[in-house]
Order: sequence, then C-alpha cells, then structure tokens
Amino acid sequence: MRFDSRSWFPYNERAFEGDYCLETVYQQLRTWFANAPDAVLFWLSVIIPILFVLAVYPGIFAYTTLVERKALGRIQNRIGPNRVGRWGILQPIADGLKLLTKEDIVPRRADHIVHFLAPVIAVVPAILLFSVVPVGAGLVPVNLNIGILFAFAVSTASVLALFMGGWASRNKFSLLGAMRAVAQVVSYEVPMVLAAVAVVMVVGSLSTLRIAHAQSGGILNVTNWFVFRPWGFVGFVLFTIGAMAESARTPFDIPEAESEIIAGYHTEYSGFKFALFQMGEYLASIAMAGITVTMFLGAYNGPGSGPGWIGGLISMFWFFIKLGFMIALNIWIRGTWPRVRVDQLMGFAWKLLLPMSIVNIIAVGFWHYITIRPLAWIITTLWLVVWFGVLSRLAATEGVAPRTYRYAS
Amino acid sequence: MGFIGKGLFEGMVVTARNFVGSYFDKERLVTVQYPEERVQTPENSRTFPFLVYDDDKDPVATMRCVACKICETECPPQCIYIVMDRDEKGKPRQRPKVFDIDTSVCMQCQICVEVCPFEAIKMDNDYEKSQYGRFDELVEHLPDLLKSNEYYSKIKPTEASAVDAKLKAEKEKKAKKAAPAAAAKPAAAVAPKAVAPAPTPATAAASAPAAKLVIPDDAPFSPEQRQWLSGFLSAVSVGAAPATGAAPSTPAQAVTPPTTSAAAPAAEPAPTAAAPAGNWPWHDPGLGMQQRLDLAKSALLADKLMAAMAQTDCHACGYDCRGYADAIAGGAESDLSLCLPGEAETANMLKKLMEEAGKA
Amino acid sequence: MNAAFWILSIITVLGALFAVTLRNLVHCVLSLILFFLGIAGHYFLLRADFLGAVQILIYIGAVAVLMLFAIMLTRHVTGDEEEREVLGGKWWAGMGTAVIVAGLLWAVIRKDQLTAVLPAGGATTSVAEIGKALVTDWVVPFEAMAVLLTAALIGAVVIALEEVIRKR
Amino acid sequence: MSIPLSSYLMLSAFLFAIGLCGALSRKNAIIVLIGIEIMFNAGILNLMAFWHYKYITMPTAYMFAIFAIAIAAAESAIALALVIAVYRFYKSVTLDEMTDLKG
Repeated sequence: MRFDSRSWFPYNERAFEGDYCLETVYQQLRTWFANAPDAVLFWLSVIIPILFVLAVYPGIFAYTTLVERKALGRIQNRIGPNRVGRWGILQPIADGLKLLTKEDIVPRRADHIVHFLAPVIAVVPAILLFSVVPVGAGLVPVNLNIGILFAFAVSTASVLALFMGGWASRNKFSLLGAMRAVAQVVSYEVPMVLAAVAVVMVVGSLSTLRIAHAQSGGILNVTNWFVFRPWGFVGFVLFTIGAMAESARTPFDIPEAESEIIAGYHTEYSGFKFALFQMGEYLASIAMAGITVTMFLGAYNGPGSGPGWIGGLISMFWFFIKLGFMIALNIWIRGTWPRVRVDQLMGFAWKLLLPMSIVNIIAVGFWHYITIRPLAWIITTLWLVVWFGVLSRLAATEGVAPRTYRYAS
Repeated sequence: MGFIGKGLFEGMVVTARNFVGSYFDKERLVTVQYPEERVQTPENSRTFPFLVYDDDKDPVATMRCVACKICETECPPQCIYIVMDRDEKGKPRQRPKVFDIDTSVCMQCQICVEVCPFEAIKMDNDYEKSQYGRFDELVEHLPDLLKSNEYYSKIKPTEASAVDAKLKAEKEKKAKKAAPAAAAKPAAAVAPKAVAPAPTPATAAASAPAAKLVIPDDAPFSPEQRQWLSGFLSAVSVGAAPATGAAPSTPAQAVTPPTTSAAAPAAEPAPTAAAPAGNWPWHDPGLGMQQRLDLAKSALLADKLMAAMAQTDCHACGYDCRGYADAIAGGAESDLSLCLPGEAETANMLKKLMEEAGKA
Repeated sequence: MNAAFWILSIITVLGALFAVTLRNLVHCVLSLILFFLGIAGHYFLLRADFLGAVQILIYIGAVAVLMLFAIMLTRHVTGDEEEREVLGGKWWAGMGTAVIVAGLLWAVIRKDQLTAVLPAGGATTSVAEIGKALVTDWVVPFEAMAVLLTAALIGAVVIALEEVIRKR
Repeated sequence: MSIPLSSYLMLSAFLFAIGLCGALSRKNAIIVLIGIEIMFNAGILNLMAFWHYKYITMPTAYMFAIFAIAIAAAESAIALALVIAVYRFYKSVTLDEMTDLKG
C-alpha cells in the first residue's frame, strides 16, 4: 500500500494563509525536495517540530535556573553563582552532572514502581504543553483545533505525578505535600480555565494560532494585544496567578514548603529523579508563561512581525522576549512575596479568583454586544472595577482583621 | 490611598531596587568572594584548640603541655585523648606522646583552655579545616596541633601578651625562689608563707556557703545518695565562689564545721585503715584544695596527702595520685614537688602535711 | 492506524482489568487513569479531539483526583493497608453476570457483521459546531445539565459536611 | 486503515463486562465506583464509534457523550461524598459490612 501522508496529518482548521505548522513544514520541504519520497518528508516534518521543542525549551529551562539563582542573589544583595565559567555560565551543566552522579535513593518501604514512574510523568505533560504554543507567526509545532483545551487537559495530568511521587515515597511529609499539591492544582484550575474562556469567547476558536492571529494588527501590532483590554487585563492577572499556583511557584509553593513539610512530594527523591521533578516543574511554569503570552500578551505579535521569512524571525524574537518577560516576572515575584498559608490559598482561589473570573466572562459579554467601543470600554471597566472592589472587600474581611490569639495573649 | 495588595507592590519595588542597586553600589553586597577575599575574624573568635610551643627549633621539646590530662578529664564531649611520653626506664618525660583532638566531636567550648594550668592549649581561629573523609581525617594529631607561640601572638595579640607577661613573671618568681633556696636552706621553711596568700575574708566567705549546703541528717537519703549529693553540692558551691588558691590551714579554716557525716562514711568508722580504693570522696579535680582536705580530714596521712594533690591521675609524677601519696607516706618517694597540675599549692601543702606528720 | 488501535486497546483493557483486580486501592485508581488515557486515545483516533481533551480534563483531572481524595480520607493515611479478602460475598454472581453479558454482546456483534470501515480523511464535527449545537438545538438539556451539576455540587458538599452540621 | 466497527464494539463490550464484574464482585465501595466508571466509558466509546462510522458530521452523538461525561462526573462526586459519609458512620467502606437494613 502506498504511503499517503494526507491521512496522517491531524485534521486542522486552517488558521490563515502562511501558516507554518506541521503540515506546512511538509509543504515547505516538498517545495525544496520535489522528488523526495512522501514518507521521508512526512517523518521529517514530524521530527523537525519535535526536535525544536526538545532542544529549545529544556535549554531555556537550564538557563532559567541560572538566571533565577542570579536574580534571587541580586534581589538579596548577593552575587549568585559565578564560579563555573564566566558569570557562572556553565552552572546548569555542572548542576546536571552533579545530579546525575548522585546516589539514587529509594526508601525501602516505598512503592518502587510508582516511585520510579512519578518523575517521568512529571516531565511528559510539561513537554506536551509546548506542542500547542506558537513561537512565531504561524509557527506552532501542532496546530490543534482544540489547542487551549488540550493545554489545560495536559496540565491537569501533571498533578498525578505529584500525587504519585508523594504517595509512593511512604513518608508523611511527602504525602502531605502531595495532598496539598492536588488540592491546590484542582482549585486553581477552575479560575484559570474560566479566565481563558473569556479569550476563547472573543476569538471564537480554541486554536492557539487563531488566538495569536486575533491579536495582530493595530498600531505597531501592539494595541490589539488582549492585555490592553479591560477584560483582557483582568484575565491576564487571573491567569498569571492561576499559572503560578498550578506550577507551584513561590507565593503558592506550599506543596513543597521547605520550612513546613521538608520538600513535600520530592522529599524522598534524589539524584536524577529529583532533577526530573525540578525540570517538570520549571518546564510547566515556562509553558504556562508561553500560554499566557499567547493568550494575553499578543503571542508573537510585535513591531515588524508577520508572515514570511523576515516577519517570521522578528515574530519569534518577540515571542521569546515576552516569554523572558514572563519568566522574569515569575522570578521577581518569587524573590519578593512570602508564601501564603493553606487556608489563605484556598480562600483566595474560591472567594476572589473564581467570582472574578465569572464577572470577567460577563464583561466579555458586554464587550461583545456593545458595538460603540468607547462606551464598551467605560462599561466593562466600571463593571470590573466595582466587582473587584466588592469581591476583594468580601474576601478580605477575615484577612485584614487584627490577629486574635486563641491560647497565647 | 490604600488598595488590596499595596504591600505586595511596595515589596516588589524594594526588591527591584536591590536588584538594580547591587550592580552599581558595591556597598550593598553583603557577601565576600571567599577564596580570594576573607572576612577578618574578630580576635576572640575561636575554632579548635591547638598546643603552644616556645621554640621553633624543637617544637616537641619546648611545648608547654606536660600531659597532666586535666583537659582530657574536663572536656565535656571527651574529644581529647592523651598518652604520656616515657623514657626507656618508664619515667615520665612530662610531655605527651599522643595528643589527639577529635574535631568532629569538639564543641569549641574552650573549657580545656580555661582549665590548663600551663597555658599550653589555646583556641585557634583557623576555620579552613575541611577534609575528604569523616573518620580519621577529622582527628588532629600532635604534629598538626603544635603551633608556635609567635603564631599565637599573631592571631590573638592581646591575649597572648597577657599570657607571656604572666609566664615571664612566674619564671622570674621561680628563679628568685630558687636562688635563695640554693643559697640558704633554712630560708626555705619561710617561703611557703610568702607564697601562700594570707587568709582573707573572701576565702572564709567562700567556705561558708558550703557549710550551709550540708544535707540535714534526717533527710531521706541512702548513704550512697548522701555521698553523691554532698560531693555535688560542694562542687557547686566551689563553682559559685571560686576558691582562688585556697589558703593553707589556718585557725579561720579550722572552725569550718565538720563536713557532713555522709561525706566520708567510710573513713569515719575505721579511721586507722586506709579508705578502700575507689571510695575517696576528695578524688575529684572539680573540688578546691580546702574542700578536698576537709573531706579527708579524719583519714590517714596517705589519704590526706592524696587529697592535697590535683586528682587528675596524670602520671606526671610517675604514679597515679593514690600511688604517689602512698609512696610519700611509705617513704619510697622523697620528692614532694612532682605533682605538676597541683603546682606550688600542692607542693606546699604536701610539705606542710609531712611536717605535721613528722611533729606528731 | 491498525497498530494504534491495537496498542490503545491493550492499554485500555489492561488498565480496566488492573483497576478492578488489584489489591491496593491507590494502584486501582492509577490503573483506572491508564484506562481513561486509553479511552482518550481512542477518541483522538476516532477524530473526536474535543471529547478526548474533555475526557482527560474531567476524568483524569477531576474524577480520578476525587477518588484519590476519597481514598485518602477513608483509609489509613498512607493507604497501605490492603484488603484481606478482595471479593465480596456474592462474587460468583457478579462474575457470572459479567460473563453472560460479555457473551451476549459478543454473539450479537458477531451475528450482525458490522464491518463498516474507518473512512479515510474528510471532515469531522468541529468544535464550533459543537458549541453552536449546545446553545441552539440542545440548549434545554444543556441548561438541565447545568442545574444537575449545581445540584450535585451542593449535594456533595452537604453530604460530606453532615457531621459538622450535626455537631453544631 | 481498516478497523471494522465491530472491533470497537467488541472492545467496548469487553470493557463493559470488566466494569460489571468489578462492580458486582468487589466489596470495596470505591472499587465498585471504579467499575461503574469503566462501564460508563465503555458505553460512551461505543457511542462515539457509531458516530465516527455513520454520523461523523452531526453533533448529536457528541452531545450525548458530553452529557454522559457530565453526568458521570456529577455521579462520582455524589458517590464519593456518600462514601465519605458512610465511612464516618461505619468506619469502613466495605459494602458487605453495611447490613443495618438486612432483614
């Protein structure tokens, strides 16, 4: 039977002309190698995006750890790693070698299979997330028509790794960390998805390429970014908070709070399994930053971006600049804010973020039906501000009261 | 003007200022690039003990340590191990053959320095002691421990100059004492009085609380408990009011109430027999001279002699404390100045006790 | 496509089998997750991408996590006590029923010779169409579903909180 | 390329039987719930197989599948709340031990 590449491609909605996703990689290759066999070109067009994802993002992860340590050092008036190579530039490699050569300890009473599987499962969803993040004009590894939904589905699966790791370690701190992680991720998933629903309502598609394309145009390709809309700004804040909680970044790092439960679910992990957990966590946080950029910060759009070779390269530049900005914001917040308490965490998600995201969806309704733009601006802004005032007062009544002590006084 | 989360943003401004400022203002950086730069440690900082010697030409011969084992006895975590050096005949050389300090056990408390009568052990301030192993590598042996007096005066100038002055004064005093002793023997009998401080109200006061701490006779204790408790209490009272250079026996001391009957129950019923081995309540280096003598008051001469010694069983004299006392009492040993840890105080007391015994 | 079908089928069947036969409850739920993943893969294979994503989001993200929580709340906290006796009292009845049902279904399917073949390429129901259908033709069931979910949410909270309320 | 519809139907029948077996013969309430979920999924898979082979451009089967998944989610939430409530009362989740109403 003859190999027919057409039946192998995912059935996409065509985003727009000049779309360099998987299928168009194939077409591009076809224009270059007109006589090559179909199967070879097909597998090449599959492998190229996979290689891109597997090469670029782990590299970003490695240097994020270095930049994070440097930046945290500077925030605390230290210098940070500066020994391995100039400016510590080889530090990630040294860290990797160190973790590779460390002894791999498994507790005797641990559930060995699950203990082994957990770090692997921690990395897989994080890498899968990148397959729907567009890195440039029309450049996305896989142009799924359910892109955003796929991202949420996959990021939910990462909670399993945390649970498996914590449960299999047979250690009470690990288990506590795992349960905290599960409760936290499940709680913050809801406002995050609802914040994304606002964008999906405006764009009318779940495809990440469509969402990115909807933010092009305007003055210098900038003014149409969703973050410059009232509902978009609120959605951006909600989504960023949700993403930070989902990837257990510092203000929400209670699943691995060192001072309370040692290190939570990866207490009993050492060597490269620990490195895999770390990698999964960072990759998930970078991927979430990428999705935030795609949905709110205008994806790859910026001055000079567009289809074609030059525009494509400029759009990639803008995407990675924005990704770097989101990572830097994460690091800055990690260096500044203290960890929240468990009850504060849950209260914040359910009492403020969830109602706020629903209010935001209604604001998008206003935006859609009021066709006079200035009026829409005024009404949605007023609506959001008033509700934020009311909800934050309601949610904070407990928080701002002076602390009462039950036993000591 | 306040809104929810204002403090969070103020915090972010502070950290941003730190981040940017640390690149421009070197004063902000609190850390030191360690192998290249080092923080100047304060003079009184300390890490692990070392042994002082005086002359670089022969460190082993000129080290001040006499292997008296006081530090070994006193060391709370027991990290010091000492073996005395002996010549072929078995006579002690008054210096250690083995002197080990286990730095993984040492808690840097400086008690060995406090108790050393010879200014031989001092605290180092070298903090670069990392090793590639965690067993033998962390034990410091005699060659590692020996450091010159110049090094000591370099790391701790103030303390070292005080020690040097003190040692010099002692040396001069000894020389002065030795000269008349050699010239005119009769004068030697006067010397102890000159050396020993006169009984002062302070020493009398020091012994008073000890009397108050005596356990009443009707207190519900077994004899063993009494013995232990009284030893403990007297040690506490000595610690509370340190008896510096306890005075020789004077009328003021003689009126000290007899120590508790429980303190020497073994000595009392049979004062003519030597106390059985291991039942010497005075055999405790924590007690002062007067305390020990009080405890041995009704005992035999050999016991009293033993009580006058430093109780460290250091073998500097060639015996343990018991053996030295027996040897003196039995006439086998005539040299009364062999007890190094006890210093002049013990020597004087031994002489005095022997004189009293001779009179009686 | 054939290979994908067989691999997914093996994963699904093994996951289901382990989910009902293993002794350790947490292992049961983990293999149930494997089963859900296999089913989601089948949906992707059947070009029901949306349903596949929904399957992962709801079954793995919510139902399985809920089950893990229930296990943690109703067992010794590490979940390591295993059942002494796996099967219930009337296990033979359950086995018999299952075998009879499987046999009946098998017989029916064999007899009808439903051998329609997977059509290659072509259109599928797009997410936009699903969304439109949900708020036009199917709006009444959709709203009923919303009410049902709200009722279930409140009901679950009330049932689980019963103890606390009674204590007050 | 050539998977007949009957393969899907047999698969889902087999899965349904496994779920039924688990639900009927195990005595732990949570495993019974797992069995019910397996049966649910087998049914939905069956539905989607028919959709794929016959009605691929019509959203009807999709609607059914989505509603079934939503009902399954609601059902499992209620069932697990019940399990927790039962556990509080009996200190056990073993179905054979809940015999208070047995005549």
